[in-house]
Amino acid sequence: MSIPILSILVFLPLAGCLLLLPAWNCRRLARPIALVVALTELTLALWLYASWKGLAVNPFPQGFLLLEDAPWIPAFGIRYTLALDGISLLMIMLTAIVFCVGLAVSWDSIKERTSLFLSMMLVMEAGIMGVFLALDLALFYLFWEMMLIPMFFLIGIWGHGRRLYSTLKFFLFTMSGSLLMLLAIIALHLLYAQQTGVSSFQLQELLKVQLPLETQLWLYAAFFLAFAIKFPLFPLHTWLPDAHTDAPTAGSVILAGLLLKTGSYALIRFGYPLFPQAAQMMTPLFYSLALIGIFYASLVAFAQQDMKRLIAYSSIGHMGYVAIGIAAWQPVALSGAIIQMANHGVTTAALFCMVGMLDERAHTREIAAFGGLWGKLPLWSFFFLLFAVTAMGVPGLNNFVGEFLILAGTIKSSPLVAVLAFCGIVFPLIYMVRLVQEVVFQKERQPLSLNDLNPREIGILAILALLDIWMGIHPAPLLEMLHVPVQLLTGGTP
Amino acid sequence: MTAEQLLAIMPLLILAGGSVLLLLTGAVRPGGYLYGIAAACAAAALIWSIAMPADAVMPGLAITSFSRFFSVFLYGTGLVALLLAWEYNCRRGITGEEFPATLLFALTGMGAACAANNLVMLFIGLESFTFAFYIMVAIERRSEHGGEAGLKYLLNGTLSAALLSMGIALIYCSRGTLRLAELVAMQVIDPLFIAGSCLVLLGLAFKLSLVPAHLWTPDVYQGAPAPVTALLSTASKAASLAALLLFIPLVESWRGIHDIFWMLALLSFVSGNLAALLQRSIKRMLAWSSIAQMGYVALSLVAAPSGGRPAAVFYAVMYAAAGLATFGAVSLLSGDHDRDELEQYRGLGYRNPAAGAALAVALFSLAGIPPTAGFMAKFAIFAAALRSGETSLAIMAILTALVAVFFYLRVVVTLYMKSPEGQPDHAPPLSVAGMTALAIPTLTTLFLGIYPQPLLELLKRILP
Amino acid sequence: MKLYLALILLLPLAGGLINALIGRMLPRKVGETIACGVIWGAFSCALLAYTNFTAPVTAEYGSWLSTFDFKAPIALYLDQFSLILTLMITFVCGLIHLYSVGYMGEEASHARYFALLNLFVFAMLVLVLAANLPLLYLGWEGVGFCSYALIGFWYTEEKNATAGRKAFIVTRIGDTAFGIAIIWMFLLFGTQSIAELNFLAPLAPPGVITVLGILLLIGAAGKSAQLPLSVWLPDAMAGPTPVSAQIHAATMVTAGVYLLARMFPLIGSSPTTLAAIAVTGGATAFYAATCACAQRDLKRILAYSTISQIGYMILGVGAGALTAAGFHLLTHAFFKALLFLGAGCVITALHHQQDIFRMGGLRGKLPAVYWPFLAGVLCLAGFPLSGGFFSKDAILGAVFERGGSLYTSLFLLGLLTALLTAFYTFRMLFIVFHGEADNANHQENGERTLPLVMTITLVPLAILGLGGGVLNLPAYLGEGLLARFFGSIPGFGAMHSSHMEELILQGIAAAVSLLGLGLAWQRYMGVQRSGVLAREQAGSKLFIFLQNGWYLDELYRLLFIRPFVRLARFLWKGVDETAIDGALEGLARLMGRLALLPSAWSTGKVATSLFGLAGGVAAILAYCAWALS
Amino acid sequence: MIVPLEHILVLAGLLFFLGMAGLLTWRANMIMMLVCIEVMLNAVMLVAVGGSARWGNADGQLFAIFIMALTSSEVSLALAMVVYLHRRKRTVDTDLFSELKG
Repeated sequence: MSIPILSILVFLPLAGCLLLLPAWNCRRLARPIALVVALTELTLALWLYASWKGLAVNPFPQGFLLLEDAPWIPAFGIRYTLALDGISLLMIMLTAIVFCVGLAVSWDSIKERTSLFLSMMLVMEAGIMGVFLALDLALFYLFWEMMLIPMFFLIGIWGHGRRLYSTLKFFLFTMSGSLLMLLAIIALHLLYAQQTGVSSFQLQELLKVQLPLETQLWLYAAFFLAFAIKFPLFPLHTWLPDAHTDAPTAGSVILAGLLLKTGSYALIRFGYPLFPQAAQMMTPLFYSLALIGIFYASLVAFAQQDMKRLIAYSSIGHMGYVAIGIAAWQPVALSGAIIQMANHGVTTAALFCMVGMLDERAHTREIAAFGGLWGKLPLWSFFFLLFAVTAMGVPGLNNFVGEFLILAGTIKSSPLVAVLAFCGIVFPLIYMVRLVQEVVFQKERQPLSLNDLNPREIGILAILALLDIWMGIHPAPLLEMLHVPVQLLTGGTP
Repeated sequence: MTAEQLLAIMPLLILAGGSVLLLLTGAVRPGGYLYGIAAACAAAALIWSIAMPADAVMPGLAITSFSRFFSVFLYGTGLVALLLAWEYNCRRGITGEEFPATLLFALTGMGAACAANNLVMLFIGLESFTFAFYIMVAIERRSEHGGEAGLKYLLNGTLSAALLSMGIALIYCSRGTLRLAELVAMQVIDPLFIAGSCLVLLGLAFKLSLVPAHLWTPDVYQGAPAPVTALLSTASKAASLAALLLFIPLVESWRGIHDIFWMLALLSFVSGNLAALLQRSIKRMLAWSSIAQMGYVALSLVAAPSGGRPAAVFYAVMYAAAGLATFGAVSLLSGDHDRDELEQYRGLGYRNPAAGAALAVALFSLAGIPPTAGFMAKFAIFAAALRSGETSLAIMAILTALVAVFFYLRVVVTLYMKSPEGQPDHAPPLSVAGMTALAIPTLTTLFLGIYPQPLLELLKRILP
Repeated sequence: MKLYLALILLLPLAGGLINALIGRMLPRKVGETIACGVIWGAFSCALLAYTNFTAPVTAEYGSWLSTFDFKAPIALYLDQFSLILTLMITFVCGLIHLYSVGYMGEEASHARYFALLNLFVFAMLVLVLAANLPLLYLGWEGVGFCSYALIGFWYTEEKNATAGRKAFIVTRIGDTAFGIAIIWMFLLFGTQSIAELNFLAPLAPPGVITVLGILLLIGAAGKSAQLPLSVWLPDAMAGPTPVSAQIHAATMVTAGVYLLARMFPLIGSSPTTLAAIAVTGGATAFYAATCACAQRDLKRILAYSTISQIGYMILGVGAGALTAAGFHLLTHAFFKALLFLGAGCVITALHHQQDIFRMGGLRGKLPAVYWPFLAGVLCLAGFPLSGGFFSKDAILGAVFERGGSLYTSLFLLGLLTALLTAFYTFRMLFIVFHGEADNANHQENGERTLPLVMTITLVPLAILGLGGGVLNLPAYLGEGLLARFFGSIPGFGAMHSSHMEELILQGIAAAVSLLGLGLAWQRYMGVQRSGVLAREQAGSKLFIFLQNGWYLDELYRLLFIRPFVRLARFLWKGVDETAIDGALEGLARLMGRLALLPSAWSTGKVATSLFGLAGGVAAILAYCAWALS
Repeated sequence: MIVPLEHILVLAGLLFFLGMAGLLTWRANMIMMLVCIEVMLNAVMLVAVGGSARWGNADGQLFAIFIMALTSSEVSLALAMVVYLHRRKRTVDTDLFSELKG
């Protein structure tokens, strides 16, 4: 294909930022521009989805559907390599959708410095797209760090509560992991250069490097730390509740929907393939952290008073299942983990949207302030119940698909973990049911005069709800899309 | 002197001549236009250096691609500093001819230092621009702290000059020559030579403000006028780095040099980053951070044998761009008094978007976050450090870099995330000169962050 | 057949979706018509399926979860057992839907109500018809959700919402065990299809089968409210009465029995599992019967009786008498739905009064309710020749047949339970319908007239309940229809016992039932009636103990809920905020302290910096001396 | 060569460190500090001239002359600074100029 569609995906949002400049002080013009850019991205992503089977006929090496490669900084051996396979395609679609949702949900709520906000969103979209597409480790790292800056501003400028504390905490946490990863990336590059005399950061090249186990362990530890913080795994998770709680709605949506996924994605794409033995050795640690996370986060979520915080903690628990699915490194579990990344992205994004909408109306997120919303906000409550039920993992909705596949796969490599993790499935139900009961049901606790959802909000939620249901009932096309990459990753032939 | 030699040293002549010319015209008719002349001189020297790539060797000076690169770099820095100072000084009534003349003189010294081919010329070049800085630091007579800063810089500077000259004298005693080329050829280790070299290194460490010769830095940076600080923290350091790069080959075969740089680097980035953590004065914070940044430069010099030199210079270029932008923003945002307290920057990113953005980009660059030059520079030095097996030093460097992220971001937080309540707004609007002076380093920072390849290639070519 | 099966499922689903999405905008009548119509449509399809039924069929409609070796398509499996259950579910639910039109006549959120009711039927049918376990699990969880939402239908009362929550959570605990069993079976057999699993079962080691069986039992216990997960069902009565009838009596709560029966070829090979199942069933039957004797809330009596009757069914499964269990499941569905609907009539008539001590003497006032209710009571009490009599007796007979000390004692326990059942059933009947009316209550409000649709639905149920026995008459009266029909399903083999033995057993059962009737008559119809009632209202210790369900709730609150809440709080405040964040803050403070070290050197005096340089000279020269020596 | 190089070096070293010691201790008077620096630079010149004598070339002497030039200019500047500082604080005690710290 002659059109560099992957580069367009990455750079279109940046171009969108430039488009915003003329309309910088005109909010009415800036918002549609940004939305159009995001929608174009979505169209591109959907177009890729529609045509992936055609592309799969003549795949690039390693089963990639598309590959764009050009020298970038030969002095360092860094190339500009973007590639697309089923996994990244799923993530790209998720990114495009979540950004559209993020822009739409903050359509009215961001009243100050709108253009700055929009440009930050677009820059972040570019960064996240880049993370999901980059195949050169240095390029990947560049995008990995680049997406932090807009999020930093997003929380810091448009956040609530202790936003400065939260945004700094978020930034420092993620930086601390990724800086060590940078060293590990460079070290890997140098080892490869030593062995082959060629200087490269490309994944396909680096995969050929022969590493002694001890080196592998050290390097993998550095990668793992970076990804574990993003995941986030217990006990590296404390940035997340703060960041989520204090971020603006769009920030939380993107944080939960996408940023957490970059960690798991990178672990699948880079961590495990690069350091297979080390990853194997660290699996018990990974399992135990994930399991602790599941139980711990669910318990803590139960104790929360703030709706957003509750959902934030629930994210940690749900991501624990993704972690288990990756740790199992088994085709079914891995497919489940990947699909669960998308599922969780959609569901949690929806929940954060909903809390944001409520917050805009009531100016509080305290659970204790609400009650009996079913009577006052029937539509809101309907959607909230739907998404809550999804988060509980009720079959027929998407979270179940991911979690069930993860557990069904995991039991093949580690029955005990699978059984324990399955026990953890009770907990999301407990805290979600509590949340739903105290907010949606019961009697009104404070007299609040609230308006129900407007058409824009209904549209957002309806799309997310349809996605939830579609991915819950008919995940087969997505699973089919993941089949080849997962098989390649887990050591099979396509 | 042949025509070619004349062509080669023309930039130096332009600068020196410009300096004299300014002194003369200034005596007749002082005024802001003098800055224009100075800027024109600097620009002429800069353009000449780029456009007339003539190599020449003459007694004391050797114009090579190395020196031309540094000249371009230093003159560019000087030009930006002049543009910054233009507005700043005029606002404060420093309209005399002495400032632009001294600045041009300093540039002459720097140009000489990086083109030196013997130690005397190196010494003269270094001392002449340091001398110029003694004047510029204390040039604002109304300033509260200018005098104190001048005093500190002067005393430390003369002591370091004494150390440097003693070192050179000892080397001479031991080798019998001051020509760099001859010295490089003689790789015999004897105590006198080593002692001399160490003193030279320490003298240069003062100029680069590496620990333990760093304690003047925060005081002088804080007390000096912001544009002077901008130049002092960038050009002065870059020229000293050039001198260091010229000097290092002399002692490279001695293993001890590695250990010395190792210690200098470690102490510098640890203490610099830690001390910057709690500073309330932005200039002071930047001063401590510059100590740390120079520590990173030293880190890449530790790895000099395995390709650390290009990394060091790249880092210096990045730091120069960032330093010019940060101190430049500080000077442009300062009214009658220097805007020095961090709290005075609350919400300034919105009231003065250009300066705020420049400051933020520069801070991100200093923190090493992509897509800025700082990231590429860190990438380069860590790659160099790991290649030469300095893993533990690299890990410590990266951990302190994490600490640094905090205090750089604190400024960004103040700029964009705190409301400017109760802050009287004295932020002056930016002039064209100011805008240009901010735009050049900022664009450089971004360009080098996205496409550093040309510069890296150039550096690989000119540095052995 | 494929079409019928699809329609059976799709009709209720469509009805539910229509009511959920646009129900608010539709006129009430339309919504009600759609809701009832789809269920009766499903029933018609089920009838068509029945008439066309020749042999078990599997119908696959598409892929659901399938990746690599994990395959769980959207596939339905229809055999005799699921066919009969489908018929029963669509029929009973159809009646209850009709009844609801009357019962919920004044309810504003009718759309939500009917949507959930329809969705429930859909989920229940998925559960029954699923060809593989994940799909079954979908139905399983789906009914759980609908039950949750319907129990808390009147959500403004905290009590109702809490009851729904409790039901959801407790059943989810059981579901988890079921889920673990599912993935474990995937590990063992590599398939999810129920038929294949049952076929492959002999390949697995017996120990594993036992564990799988126990896991399935826990799952079943959760859904079917067996000990120790029985606590949710009495509270579930907070929902509207038709909901109680449909979900918490006739259909959903029997899902556990269905599951165990379905998987019987797999689990039946382990005697330990069977014993565990039987003990659970027997113990629950007895436990719930004792509790039912002391309840004063009409619906709670029925709830405990449901638990108890399902205990019988589970006991039957444990005894290997699947046909008997299925038979009891059917008759129970009819007469328990009947009882609940009758109770609903009473409650409606008395303006949502549920306390039986505030009732009395309703026989004259509500004759249209009394007679069907009486039919239900006879069935529940196992009155000779009623449907309940035959089905319950089939189970007890099977248990007796098994022999051995365990099963014999379970048989005796079952008889004792039967006695209690008869007693509390007639106690309920006598207190509610006989005796004197509670004048204060009645005069205040007067009775509401009942819509015809409510009372009319009782009639078919009463007929089916009373005559249910003919579905599977004991062998001495001819071969049972069900036994013949189910005969070919694996695991449903007929029990063989001599006619004489069977007759004796039925005689004993009849006697027990009559004895219970007598006791109740003596206590509540005789002269002591008013005294007994007063004493019961005051409540003795034993009475209170039984009334509170042996304080099982309190026990769980003490053992699980309170530690859970405390632990959650501790983990949040103690670990998350204090330990982890505290450690980080400590690190930050440490950094702050360390930051003072280098800046302490910057004293402001120029001499210090000169000292620094001089110190540097000393150090570097010392190093040189050391390095060169 | 009449005097051995070692002797010159020892003398110069003594002078140098004396100067440095004086610089560090005499901080109450800035003028004396400047004098001490002069002493140090004189030691440097001594070494340079000594080296010149050892190797028989003029480079060292040239260097010494440059240092002289540098010294004189530095002293002139320093004295101007002394005057300026004295005018501000009426003292030449360097320890009193310690407002910038931390």
